[in-house]
Amino acid sequence: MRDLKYKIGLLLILIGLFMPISMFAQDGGISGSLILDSLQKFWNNTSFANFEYKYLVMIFVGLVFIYLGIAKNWEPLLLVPIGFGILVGNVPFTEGYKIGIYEPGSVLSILYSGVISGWYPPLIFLGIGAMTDFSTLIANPKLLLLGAAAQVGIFATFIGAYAIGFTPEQCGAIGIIGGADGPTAIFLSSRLAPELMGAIAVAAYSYMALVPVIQPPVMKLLTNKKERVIRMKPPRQVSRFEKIAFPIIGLLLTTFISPSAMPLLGMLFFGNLLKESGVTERLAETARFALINTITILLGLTVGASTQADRFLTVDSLLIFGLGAASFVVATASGVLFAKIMNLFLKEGNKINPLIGSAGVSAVPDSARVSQEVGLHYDKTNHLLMHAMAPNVAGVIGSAVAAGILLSMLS
Amino acid sequence: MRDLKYKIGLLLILIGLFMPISMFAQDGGISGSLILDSLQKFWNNTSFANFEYKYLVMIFVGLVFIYLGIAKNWEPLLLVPIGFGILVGNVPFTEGYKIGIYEPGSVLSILYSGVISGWYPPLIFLGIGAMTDFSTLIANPKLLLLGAAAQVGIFATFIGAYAIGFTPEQCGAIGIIGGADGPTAIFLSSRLAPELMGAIAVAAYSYMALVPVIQPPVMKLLTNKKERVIRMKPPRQVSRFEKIAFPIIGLLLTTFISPSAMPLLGMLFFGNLLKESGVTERLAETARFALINTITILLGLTVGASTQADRFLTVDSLLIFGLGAASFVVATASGVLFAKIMNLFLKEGNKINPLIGSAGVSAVPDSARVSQEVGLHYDKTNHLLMHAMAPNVAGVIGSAVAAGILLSMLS
Amino acid sequence: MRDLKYKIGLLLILIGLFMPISMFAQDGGISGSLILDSLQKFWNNTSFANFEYKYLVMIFVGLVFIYLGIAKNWEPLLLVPIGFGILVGNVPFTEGYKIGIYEPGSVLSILYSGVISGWYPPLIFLGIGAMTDFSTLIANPKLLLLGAAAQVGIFATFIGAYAIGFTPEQCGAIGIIGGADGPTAIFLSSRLAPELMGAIAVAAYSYMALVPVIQPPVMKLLTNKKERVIRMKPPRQVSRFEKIAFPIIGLLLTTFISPSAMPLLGMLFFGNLLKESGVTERLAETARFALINTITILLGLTVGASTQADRFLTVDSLLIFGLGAASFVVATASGVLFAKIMNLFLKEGNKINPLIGSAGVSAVPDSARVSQEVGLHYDKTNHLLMHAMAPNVAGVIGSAVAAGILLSMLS
Amino acid sequence: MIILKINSWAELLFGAAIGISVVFIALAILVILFEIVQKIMIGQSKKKQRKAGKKSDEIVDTSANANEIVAISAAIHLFFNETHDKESNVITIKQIEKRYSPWNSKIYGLNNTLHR
Amino acid sequence: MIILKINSWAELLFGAAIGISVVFIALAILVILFEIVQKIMIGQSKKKQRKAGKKSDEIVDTSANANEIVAISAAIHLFFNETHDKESNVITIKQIEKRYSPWNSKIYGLNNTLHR
Amino acid sequence: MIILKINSWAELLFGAAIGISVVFIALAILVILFEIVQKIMIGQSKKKQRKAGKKSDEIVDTSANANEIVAISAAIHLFFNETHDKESNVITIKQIEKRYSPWNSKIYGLNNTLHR
Ligand code: NA
Ligand code: NA
Ligand code: NA
Repeated sequence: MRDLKYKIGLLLILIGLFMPISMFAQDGGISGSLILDSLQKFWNNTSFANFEYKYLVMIFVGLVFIYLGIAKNWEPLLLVPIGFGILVGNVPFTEGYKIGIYEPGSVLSILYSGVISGWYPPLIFLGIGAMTDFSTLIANPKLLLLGAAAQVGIFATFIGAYAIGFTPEQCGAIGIIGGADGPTAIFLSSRLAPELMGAIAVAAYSYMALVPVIQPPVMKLLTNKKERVIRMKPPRQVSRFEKIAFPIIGLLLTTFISPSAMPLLGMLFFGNLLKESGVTERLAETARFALINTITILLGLTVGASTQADRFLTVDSLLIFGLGAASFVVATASGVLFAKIMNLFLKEGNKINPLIGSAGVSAVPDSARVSQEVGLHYDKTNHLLMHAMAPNVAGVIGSAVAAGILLSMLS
Repeated sequence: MRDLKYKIGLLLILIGLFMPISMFAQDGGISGSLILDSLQKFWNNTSFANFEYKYLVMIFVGLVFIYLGIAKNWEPLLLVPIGFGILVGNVPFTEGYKIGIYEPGSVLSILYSGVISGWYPPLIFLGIGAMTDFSTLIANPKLLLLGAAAQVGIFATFIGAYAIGFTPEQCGAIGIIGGADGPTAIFLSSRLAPELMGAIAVAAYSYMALVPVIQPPVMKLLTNKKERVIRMKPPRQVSRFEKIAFPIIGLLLTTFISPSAMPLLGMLFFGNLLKESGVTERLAETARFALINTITILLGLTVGASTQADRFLTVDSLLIFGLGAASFVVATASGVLFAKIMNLFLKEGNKINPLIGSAGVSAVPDSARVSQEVGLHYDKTNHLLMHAMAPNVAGVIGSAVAAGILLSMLS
Repeated sequence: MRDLKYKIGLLLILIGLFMPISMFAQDGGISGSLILDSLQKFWNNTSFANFEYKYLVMIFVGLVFIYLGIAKNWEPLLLVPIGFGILVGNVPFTEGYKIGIYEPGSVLSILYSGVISGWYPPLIFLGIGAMTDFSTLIANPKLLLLGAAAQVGIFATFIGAYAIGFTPEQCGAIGIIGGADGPTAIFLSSRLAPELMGAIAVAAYSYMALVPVIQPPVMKLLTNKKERVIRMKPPRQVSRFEKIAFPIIGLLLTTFISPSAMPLLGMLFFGNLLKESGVTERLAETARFALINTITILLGLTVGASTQADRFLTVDSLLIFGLGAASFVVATASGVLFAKIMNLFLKEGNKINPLIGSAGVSAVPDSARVSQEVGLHYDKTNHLLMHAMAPNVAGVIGSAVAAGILLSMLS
Repeated sequence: MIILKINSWAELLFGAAIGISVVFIALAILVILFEIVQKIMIGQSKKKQRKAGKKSDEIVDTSANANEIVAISAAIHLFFNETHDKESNVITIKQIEKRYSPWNSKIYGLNNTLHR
Repeated sequence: MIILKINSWAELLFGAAIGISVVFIALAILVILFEIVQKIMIGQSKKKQRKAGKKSDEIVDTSANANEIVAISAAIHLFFNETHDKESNVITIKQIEKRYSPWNSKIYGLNNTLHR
Repeated sequence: MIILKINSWAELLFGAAIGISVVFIALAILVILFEIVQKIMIGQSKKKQRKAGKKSDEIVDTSANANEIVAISAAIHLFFNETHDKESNVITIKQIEKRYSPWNSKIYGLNNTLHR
């Protein structure tokens, strides 16, 4: 076969290359054993020599992330970079050549420094602010409380992690997984427990991708037929003044109460003002495209690469994954139940469909989409999407406030 | 009312949350006083506890900036980011949590480092170069001298500041306000007087926004009816060769005379070459959009945030504001008067309308627009805009050269 | 003449400015000699005083680069920034004012740090990956070997440099010029021989621009008429699965063998996955536009500026230029000859036109274009372009692998 | 400064209680503020409309008028078909077209078109 | 770690030989892998086509079908005229139009169009 | 190095005088250089036009021809109405469409369109 032919040809050439040199080498006084020694040393430097099965496990995890992102279209802008980053971080190597993300001076460690020193997440919040429309929230402010309720997941996990034996700082970082907000989780863990950041980030993003799987059972369990078909009034149209006032008032109020949340909330509301002012669209456009994309690429790749098997495959990581799953369930339940509690005080016609309570976990916009889909399942004409967007974006604010409080309590 | 109802509901829930925990707390040995102590400490950490009226003053200033940017459309790409930055920088906080812009390791201080080490302004100049069309200047080179004349404002303020008692270095940084060029002012003050940068930047940008208010009276005072209606010949069409040669010759000439101006002028002319070469449009496009927007966002926000009330509200800041106003007046007057002097040597038909002299202060393109408007006021058909663009862009070069000289005299 | 008039006017004004001040100066106790002293000192600070002819040589080189880029359209996105950078770096200055690229704290040195610490080149590879279509390579994998063959140029130059007397580390950095890949050359020399980076980068980019001049004679010399008109089958259509699998398998395989190549190959394949996944186009778009353009601007300018005459105009630089030319010739010859060797093992109808072997040097896409043009010269209907793209992109992978090996052998 | 030096279960639970409470309080104040803003806005628009001679019954309807409902249905339709290409297309083009910077404003775009 | 402490010509040459060999080996393994992938892909598509009742002769032709040849000629035409403006135009607009982020997805674009 | 150690009013004023003078000198030399360039350019174009058989009177007019005046008026019109959307639109689209890099040039864009 022709294939075979040129493969043999290749081999002949390789041998042809080695022949004269190795002869010359012997003439020049290099003994045969030196050649073998050197080849051995080269081999030692490859990933094959440094290989251990735990790297294979992580490479498999990376491939699963990439598969889910591409084939299932689950949060592809997160899972594809993180998945590829896991591959990059788990190619085994010999230390000392500035390759690994934990080796000072390596390219990966330089790009990772934006994660470690915490300035990537605020820039992502800037872009999110420049993309987010808070209209439905402004039209129906009381839905903000659903965004607060879902943060119970954070503090429940905080308590749970302490029960398992983590330090208070680590508990805070693990708790924030329940906030269902990637940048917030990375920001807080970089400040409170950098040693757990990889596991926390991967857990947070995994469960955010799994929101369509985790939430529906909880939502169905906690609501009855009658509640699931509650119809809500369409939100009123919001004036330009309100849209401009929202980021300004939002900034002053939330950061006065929780100043440590400034990096996240300052940027979120700044981006939103750039979007809503109507006179800085040029800046908003860059914030929501070139800037957020650049940071997403660097953040995803390096967070993925930080899961180097020898640091990542620990019991702690497993525990964090367990706690993370629990926190998503608690957060979803809190949102739904709080909507039911609010209904006790609301008169007929203004009642809230508790299916939108689950959207308070943030995980924008997947959890809002879940509310819509579960709602449609029980009433084919009841579109909850617009209403669910309100607790959904409120959840972003809520978990940033919670992060600020945890920071000032624990740092 | 329904509103009242759910607010009461909210309160009940909050109480419900505290009840069991505080009971448990007492069981667990936490005395009631400890609870009060802790609440007290939490309170101490909020902005309310750290609040002083000077912060309110600065927040008001920030709101005014945002208002002027949005409602009056005065330089919104500057005033909105700086205004919001002033809000961000004046939310009071307890030191030690990496919140403030002057605390090492905080996100704001990391983003501010590009201002402190002086590389943001040159990148803005790169974008400006990639946007600027020097055609009208190339067509009528003698108008460059108007851009030189307006720099008298810089050196007059330099002298004035010394009279008031500033150190020579501070005088240089304050003087540059008269250059009416934000990035140049920030660049120079980061090198000569970092402690005054906030005040200098805010003064420079304020007066740049106020150009339509400050300049017309001065222009009218110094010109007579006959001068104001001088008509100028339309500029000739400029060849591609001249447009490409301009940034190259401009760079070599100005930086040979004033090498310290290299960071600003090198980038300005580099951007312009990328634009005019015709073969690097892709790079020019990024320089004038994604790159300059990103830096504008970061520069505006952090310069705004650097006006933290406890450092900003000083007598020096007030003096700087006064000197800045004077320097704009002097710069405007110098430009107008120099045009009149040039007219003494120009023959009929080639005379310069002195109303375009004021555009030499730079403040691109507002001061050129002012020339146009004042000109139209006296002759409804005499459009000075194209002519005023020449001294306007010359003013940018002129103040960068001046900054270079001040740097090499004082650093 | 009117021109003369206002020039005289100008002089009068300048004198008018000096008069009163110098009088006052004498009153204030400054002797005439102090004035002269000060003027002397100012003069000493200008580029005229620091001028030496070697700067003029470099400025001329910079102008030639700009000319070739604009007038000849040779790699303008490289030659224009580098050429302008050479001008910027060769304006003479007095040390101590944070002007020069080698002075710590200067703007140029800050922007240059991305070159020194080696993270600019990987980001350029990210963008290249997001632009590159590996389809023709996937359709005909055996052409990858041509990309390997051309790397003989690297190792031949490595040996040649040692013969001339460079240290082994320097030999590695000089050898990589034969890789015909700018970012790889800069990355490797920043790690192995930072002191030679300017010369290596300028040599690499010069010869990359000269590819249409260097390659054709070599290609014609080593092929006969019959070989030059070999027709190749059009490549088959490649499935989406293969395109997605290529960057993943490519990453794992090449970096397992050569882990030190991770920064380059990791980013190259990451960018390509972002492009091919079909679900991250938003990220790919930023990687291939805003991000790569920004880095190209900064890299080109600072690499150009690093050629400061006093460090650049050395015998070493000349030797490096000589070695670089040789390495391009050897690389081209190896590619062509290896195609001929492969043909010995391929059956009729599957034979490779050896003119595409030269494209294995990379220098994407110029060397592929050369293959096409030389091919057309002998058969007006034989389009080799599509086929030449395969070894061309393979050459990028090949030289990155080679760089990784040199790094692990020498660092 | 550590607010609560957490040494015991009690302290931890107390911290968690403060945490969730503050989140609620922060967002609740935002709710109250924006309900007030809302009332003022609606009050003002009612006043305007009354001046224009409309009946107050009609006014209430405006917040959920026909256009709005159409828009929402359209949005939901788009969402489930994910074919909102044309709209965002237009928006993007409009946004990009403003080549306008603080230091170098509208006039430059104008200049650029002149000499080309 | 220095693999080969290069002190002599012999060591240098030996290093160069290892270097070029490894480059060849790395790319050769890639070749082999993708030849295998290729065979599997072609095998699968043959299977599919056989199920669809086609003759195997036709199958071979698909890898170089008429459309492909037209496309290549078009590409070469474009390359030499460098007037492929319209196409890339369309592509760029399509790419830009997706204003969609991980944290804030399709739905937002939708929201944006609603309230404007 | 401090050029002028400023200790007295006199030194300060002297520094200011040097400063403004240098600004003037730098820009004045630029003026002179570009006046020379201008003369050469106009000289060359006159020569060309003479060869083409035109009268020199006409030549002077070209620098302020009808098209130019129309363009300027149009520009001013646009400036005051701020409705120059269409033009910059076209420019932007043109600029973006060039997806072309140093390391990976026109041909890639071409490749991209082929296999999609
Ligand atoms: Na949340
Ligand atoms: Na100026
Ligand atoms: Na290569």
